[in-house]
Amino acid sequence: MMENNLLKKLLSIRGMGQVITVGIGLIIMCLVFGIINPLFFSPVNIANLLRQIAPILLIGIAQSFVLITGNIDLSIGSVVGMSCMVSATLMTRGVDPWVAAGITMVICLFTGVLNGFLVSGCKLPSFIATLGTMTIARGVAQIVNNNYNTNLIGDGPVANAFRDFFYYGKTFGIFNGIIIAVVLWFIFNFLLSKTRTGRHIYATGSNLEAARLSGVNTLHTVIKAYVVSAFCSGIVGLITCATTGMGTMDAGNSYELYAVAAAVIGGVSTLGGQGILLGTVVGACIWGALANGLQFAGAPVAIRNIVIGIIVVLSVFMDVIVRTRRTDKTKSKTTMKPTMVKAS
Amino acid sequence: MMENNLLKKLLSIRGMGQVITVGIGLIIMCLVFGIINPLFFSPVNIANLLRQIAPILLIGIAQSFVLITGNIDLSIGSVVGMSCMVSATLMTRGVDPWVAAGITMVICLFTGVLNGFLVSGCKLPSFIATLGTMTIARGVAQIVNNNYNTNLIGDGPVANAFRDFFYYGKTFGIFNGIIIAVVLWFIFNFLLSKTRTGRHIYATGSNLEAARLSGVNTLHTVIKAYVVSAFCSGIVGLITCATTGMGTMDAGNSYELYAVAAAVIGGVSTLGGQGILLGTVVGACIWGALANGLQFAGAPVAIRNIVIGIIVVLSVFMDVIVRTRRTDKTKSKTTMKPTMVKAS
Amino acid sequence: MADYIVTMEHICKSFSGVKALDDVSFYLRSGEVMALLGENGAGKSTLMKILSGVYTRDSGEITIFGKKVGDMTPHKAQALGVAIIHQELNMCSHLTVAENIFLGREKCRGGILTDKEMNEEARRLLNRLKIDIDPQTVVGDLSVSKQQMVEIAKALSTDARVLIMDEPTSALTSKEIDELFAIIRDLKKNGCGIVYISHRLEELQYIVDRVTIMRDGKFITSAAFKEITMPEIITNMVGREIKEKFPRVKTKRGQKVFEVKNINAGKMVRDISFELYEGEIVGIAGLMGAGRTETTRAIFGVDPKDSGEIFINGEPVTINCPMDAIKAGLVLAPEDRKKDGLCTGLSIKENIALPNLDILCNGLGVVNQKKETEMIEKAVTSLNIKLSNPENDAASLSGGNQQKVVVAKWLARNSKVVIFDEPTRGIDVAAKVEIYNIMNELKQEGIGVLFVSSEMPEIMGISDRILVMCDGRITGELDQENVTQNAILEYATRFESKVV
Amino acid sequence: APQSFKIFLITMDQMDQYWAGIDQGCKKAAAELGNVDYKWTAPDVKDDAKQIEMINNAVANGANAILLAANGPDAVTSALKEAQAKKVQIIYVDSPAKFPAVATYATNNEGAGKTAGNEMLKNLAKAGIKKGKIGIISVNAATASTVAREKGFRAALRGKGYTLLATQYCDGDAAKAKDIATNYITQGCVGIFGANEGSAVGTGNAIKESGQSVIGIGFDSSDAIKSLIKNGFLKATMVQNPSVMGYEGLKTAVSVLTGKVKADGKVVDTGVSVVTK
Ligand SMILES: Nc1ncnc2c1ncn2[C@@H]1O[C@H](COP(=O)(O)OP(=O)(O)OP(=O)(O)O)[C@@H](O)[C@H]1O
Ligand SMILES: Nc1ncnc2c1ncn2[C@@H]1O[C@H](COP(=O)(O)OP(=O)(O)OP(=O)(O)O)[C@@H](O)[C@H]1O
Ligand SMILES: [Mg+2]
Ligand SMILES: [Mg+2]
Repeated sequence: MMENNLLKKLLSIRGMGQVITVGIGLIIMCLVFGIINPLFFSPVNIANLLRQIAPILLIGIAQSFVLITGNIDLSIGSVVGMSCMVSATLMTRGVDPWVAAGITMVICLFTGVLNGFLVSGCKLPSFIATLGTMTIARGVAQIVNNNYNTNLIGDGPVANAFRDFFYYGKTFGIFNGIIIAVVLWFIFNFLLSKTRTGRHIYATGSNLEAARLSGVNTLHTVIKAYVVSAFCSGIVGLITCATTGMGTMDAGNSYELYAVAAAVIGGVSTLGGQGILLGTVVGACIWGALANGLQFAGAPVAIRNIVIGIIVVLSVFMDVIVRTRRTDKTKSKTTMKPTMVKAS
Repeated sequence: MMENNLLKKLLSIRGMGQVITVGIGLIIMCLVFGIINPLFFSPVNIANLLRQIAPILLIGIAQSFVLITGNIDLSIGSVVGMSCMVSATLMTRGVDPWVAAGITMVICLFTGVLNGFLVSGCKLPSFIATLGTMTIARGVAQIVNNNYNTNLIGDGPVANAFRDFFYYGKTFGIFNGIIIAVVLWFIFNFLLSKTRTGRHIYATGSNLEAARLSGVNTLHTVIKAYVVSAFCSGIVGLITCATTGMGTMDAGNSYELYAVAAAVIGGVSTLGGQGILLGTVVGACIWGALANGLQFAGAPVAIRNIVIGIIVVLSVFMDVIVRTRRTDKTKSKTTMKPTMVKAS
Repeated sequence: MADYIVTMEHICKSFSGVKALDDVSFYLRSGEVMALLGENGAGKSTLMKILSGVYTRDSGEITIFGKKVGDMTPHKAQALGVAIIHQELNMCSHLTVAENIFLGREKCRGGILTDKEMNEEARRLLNRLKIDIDPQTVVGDLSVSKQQMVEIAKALSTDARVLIMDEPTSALTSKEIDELFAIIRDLKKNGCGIVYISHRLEELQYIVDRVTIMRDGKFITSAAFKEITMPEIITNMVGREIKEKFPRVKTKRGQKVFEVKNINAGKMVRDISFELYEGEIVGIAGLMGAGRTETTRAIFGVDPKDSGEIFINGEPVTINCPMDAIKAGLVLAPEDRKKDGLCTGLSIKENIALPNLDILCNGLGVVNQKKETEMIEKAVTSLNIKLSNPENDAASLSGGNQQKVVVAKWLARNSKVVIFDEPTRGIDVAAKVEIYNIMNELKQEGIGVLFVSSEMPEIMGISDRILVMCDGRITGELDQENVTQNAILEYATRFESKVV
Repeated sequence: APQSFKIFLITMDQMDQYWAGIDQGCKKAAAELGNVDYKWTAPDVKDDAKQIEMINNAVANGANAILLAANGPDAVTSALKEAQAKKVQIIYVDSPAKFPAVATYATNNEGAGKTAGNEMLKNLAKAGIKKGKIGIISVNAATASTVAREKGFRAALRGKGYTLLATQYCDGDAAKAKDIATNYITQGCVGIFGANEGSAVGTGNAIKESGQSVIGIGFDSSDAIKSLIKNGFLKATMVQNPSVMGYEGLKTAVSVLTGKVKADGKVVDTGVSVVTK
């Protein structure tokens, strides 16, 4: 009785349908990998797989926030790279890792504010604005240590504490990377689904003008979304730095596209206003499990690209079909020309 | 008198304003490079620079066609890579270069049709649909020669004829690569500005519904634009193959973004319906001259990224300002005249 | 029978299960103007969109010039000589006038567009129609009424023998309307059959030969215009009697709650000053384009103001964005619910809650779900919104109920002043009365109501006081007792200088 | 019955024929030994974080030993520490990391770079060129092996009267390398060093086309490079011995696993051979 109600309530959440469909796909996929190579389900690999999913989940969250406002963030990958390089450079120059991480995050957040301002304040198309910041942030990543990867960030206890905190350490037997991603997911899921800011993000993506007329400060809302995006990307940069123990200039390459894929597979619409972060979890899991599982299955890299491409197209295709069906019924989002005055 | 008229006529072409502004920027940039290193203006470098611009111009044309229909083509870079690998693989397996080129182009054109169909027929957002084909085409590029770059396409007269035709040869003292790009530019510029198809491409990007209701087959129009895009990308792939004399799997990496940049800098709007191919020429020249000129100036690569990012953002910013100003003007112009209030 | 150029028989059309057309038949002769009449949503546009190939019918038969046609497409319709002027503007705003006119049937020689020729032909066409527009202007730069004229010219350029006009005059000036009527008479003489859809019944007498009336997707009657009276037409259209079309309640006028002084914003809002008292409904009347919507937007802080002051309860307030206005107790239900009113894709609940999140959230910005549910339940019952589940997409509601949601958004909070901009646009008669009742309730609660409308009967029926606007200025004020249509019209046409 | 071992080869990516050479060596050894379950994997692009994932996955997949071509010497060390904790034997092939391993079979890249530099000097002297600009094309500044080659090359040419220009990066893209090399030639370079396969191909093609007597020195070998050497457009190329790395690496791994040999961390320079016409 109780469970039944809960189930009903779960199903009534919008976007849950796509999440469940894709979730079933994920389970089937994992089973297939498990059959091909039973080690796929070994505890070591599960822990490992989850740790590999963590950064994808984080950039997925980043992209989801921006996509829901009806925009896109192409700078995610470069911000990851910038965060990795800036923090590592500071550390190799003797700055305390925690201070370095703090400075790095401030720079990343600034990039987020800049993105939001260019898109919402200056009204640049988000694709172009963030294409610009993407190039610039990558440039910063390259120039900060004079166009070289950094040396090791150090082997001292503080550096090791930093590396353990973001990647190598465990808490309650779980890798810290996973814990960080899960905690941030809960925070941002709460922000998106339960708070005023979250509502504003959906409203802005659904109908910017209507949101504005309802008293929503759409400029601030879009900036907030980009700041969340930059925050998550910055954290992934720190995780990458902790993982490799150094700054690499091409860290995070193409992450913005993985992020779009994870979000979209999970049901976040690129047209704005739609999607839930639970979907992003499933999308990130599919992405991570594919990479890991195909390696376990011994498939060459090329096959992986083809499989991933097909999965992306198919999952959006499904989404569009579902949405079209609903749109027909409700006549929403038709591209009516505005306001011809009609006497009645 | 005559020239005055011509000038007036030129200025009256829509989009010419942005082209001229950016063109002046280009000239200034070149002058600066020339002052830093006079060799920049040496005849050898001019010829060379033009040849380096040729592929950028071609992918710029590719992206411009798609952008004008109001969509985007992220698969450009991967199609370049696929074209390069497929043609080279065929040649190393003994297929005549010209036949191989033909087969390759057919495959590329098919990708274009698929893109157009996914976007216009299945109504997938173009960003996602072409993100999918991008991944798939890269996968094909990798798998076609079993995940290896190919051997040399041969040293025989036929292979050399192929390489000369697309890159190394000269006609009337001009590199063939340049001639190919210029000829294709004239053809596609003609197609876009003087033919029915071109008109339909603008109309579809400007207002899809209005175009459809006027009897424009928007599905075919969008497919045609994507086919043009795939054609140009395919040719660039062949040029790359001719340049290196072999197939490299990561040929064309990130070209789709360079293409967006070239088109947008030249005034093509990412919102559709706007832009001329002359602008794309200027955009491609800026892009190419930057890469060449900064090497001559001895600047580090990282600076280039930052400079390019800023140029992209600035040029779109200018475009947006100009467009907003015109809208404002329009608004005040539409002082509506009175009508009878309906008194029923 | 034989001289019908169009016959449509037993046409049915559903949109996802909702029947928009139910066994409708329609006949058109050559050389006649057929008025197609009916309430909003009666199915007029849908029927004509089927004839012009925009929609495909579910069943039924279409015969054009004696030939049965199967599924129509816009292209096929054009080839058959059927042209349509759509109710909504449908122009490619980046293209020029001539390019738009010839869109879809460009003239080519050897595959090359003959732009010069097309420009010339467009110029000749526009001259013939006495439309003063350069064919090489970009359409996006034209005013709405000019765009509408271009649309008409476009339809005429096809040499159509069947011409469908779906509310062509709704955006035209009276001079342009006269020109249009002259054109229609001309076409009639040349044997063209014309379908004319309009809600301006007074226009019919100048051009119409026959009328066909529809209601709720069904064919009701068809008759020669001379043989049917206007009251008969209206009864057939509405199909029911509305007892009290404009319910009015009496309240005592209270304190001054709202005052606007010398507001200027752009060209359409010039030196606007007025005041509003508790428990009063003030109507704002005016011709289309008088600047009423712009005025409300400027007051509400949507568009920037150049100058002016606003007082609420005698206190000056600064309003630079809608949030300022909402905080000060001033709300606006905007004119265009699709564009400005609703977030489609979000639930009904979320739409209603959106402007009230400041009330519904705790200090940390977390939405109180319980309070939210209560608020929505209250709004739904008090406005009698018909819905199955407040979690459903707002777009799943019918137009009238969507409009109620737009209104409901603003009633959940204790505002002092409520502005309604064309709240009854596009909704049926019964729903209209419900909206009037809501306004009356607000009035009784002592809230100041500002009511913008283009419909004279309703503005005269509901308002206690009427302000009339012309050309961005307030040109007159009328009390409920001494208001007449002529008085309103007189003020509404007080232009400063003669507008060309 | 003899024990069976699971051994993985993890390279930087799967793009170059060079990696296939290592793979072939491994396969040969595996076939000779017969009790080895051998697999080759790699990230889709050169990326430290991704290579770390590959290592973790291989450990989870039950690896007894990993032959690793480290993308960066520092980045993977912690992952290797984790692997060692799970009793996985590490052997470096091609590029070592800064973590003690069973053995290293690699090219001394800095030394190879020096050899390349000396080849350059030799050829310049032969051509009677005493001064002038020399350009260097490399993959990117992030790949340790090519950075080391560059370092060695520069060391060899230091103080010899030539001007070394700023290194340009082509991301391994032979077409981009061709553009860069052409620009160098226009600037009047007398010699160009292409520090990997793609760079070398681009350099050779540019020289071939220019028709000038620019000295081109390459690194690695492929079909295209062989042809360029044969026709004199590249004077020399440094050829590594990937197959030896793979063969010796895998054999050592099995010897250590079976306890026949003790891990001593020996570093074997598999050497480069200078290939000329
Ligand atoms: N594309 C569509 N999808 C779903 N329903 C539609 C669509 N177009 C029209 N309808 C529905 O069909 C019915 C008839 O609409 P139609 O536009 O034909 O009315 P109309 O008589 O032209 O009204 P108006 O006077 O307001 O123009 C309405 O209930 C409308 O909601
Ligand atoms: N369909 C439309 N598309 C674009 N702009 C429009 C449209 N309708 C009106 N406008 C703009 O609105 C301006 C004035 O109209 P406004 O809506 O303020 O007048 P109004 O008095 O409120 O009349 P109504 O509300 O009846 O249209 C016009 O100058 C015009 O620019
Ligand atoms: Mg209608
Ligand atoms: Mg209005």
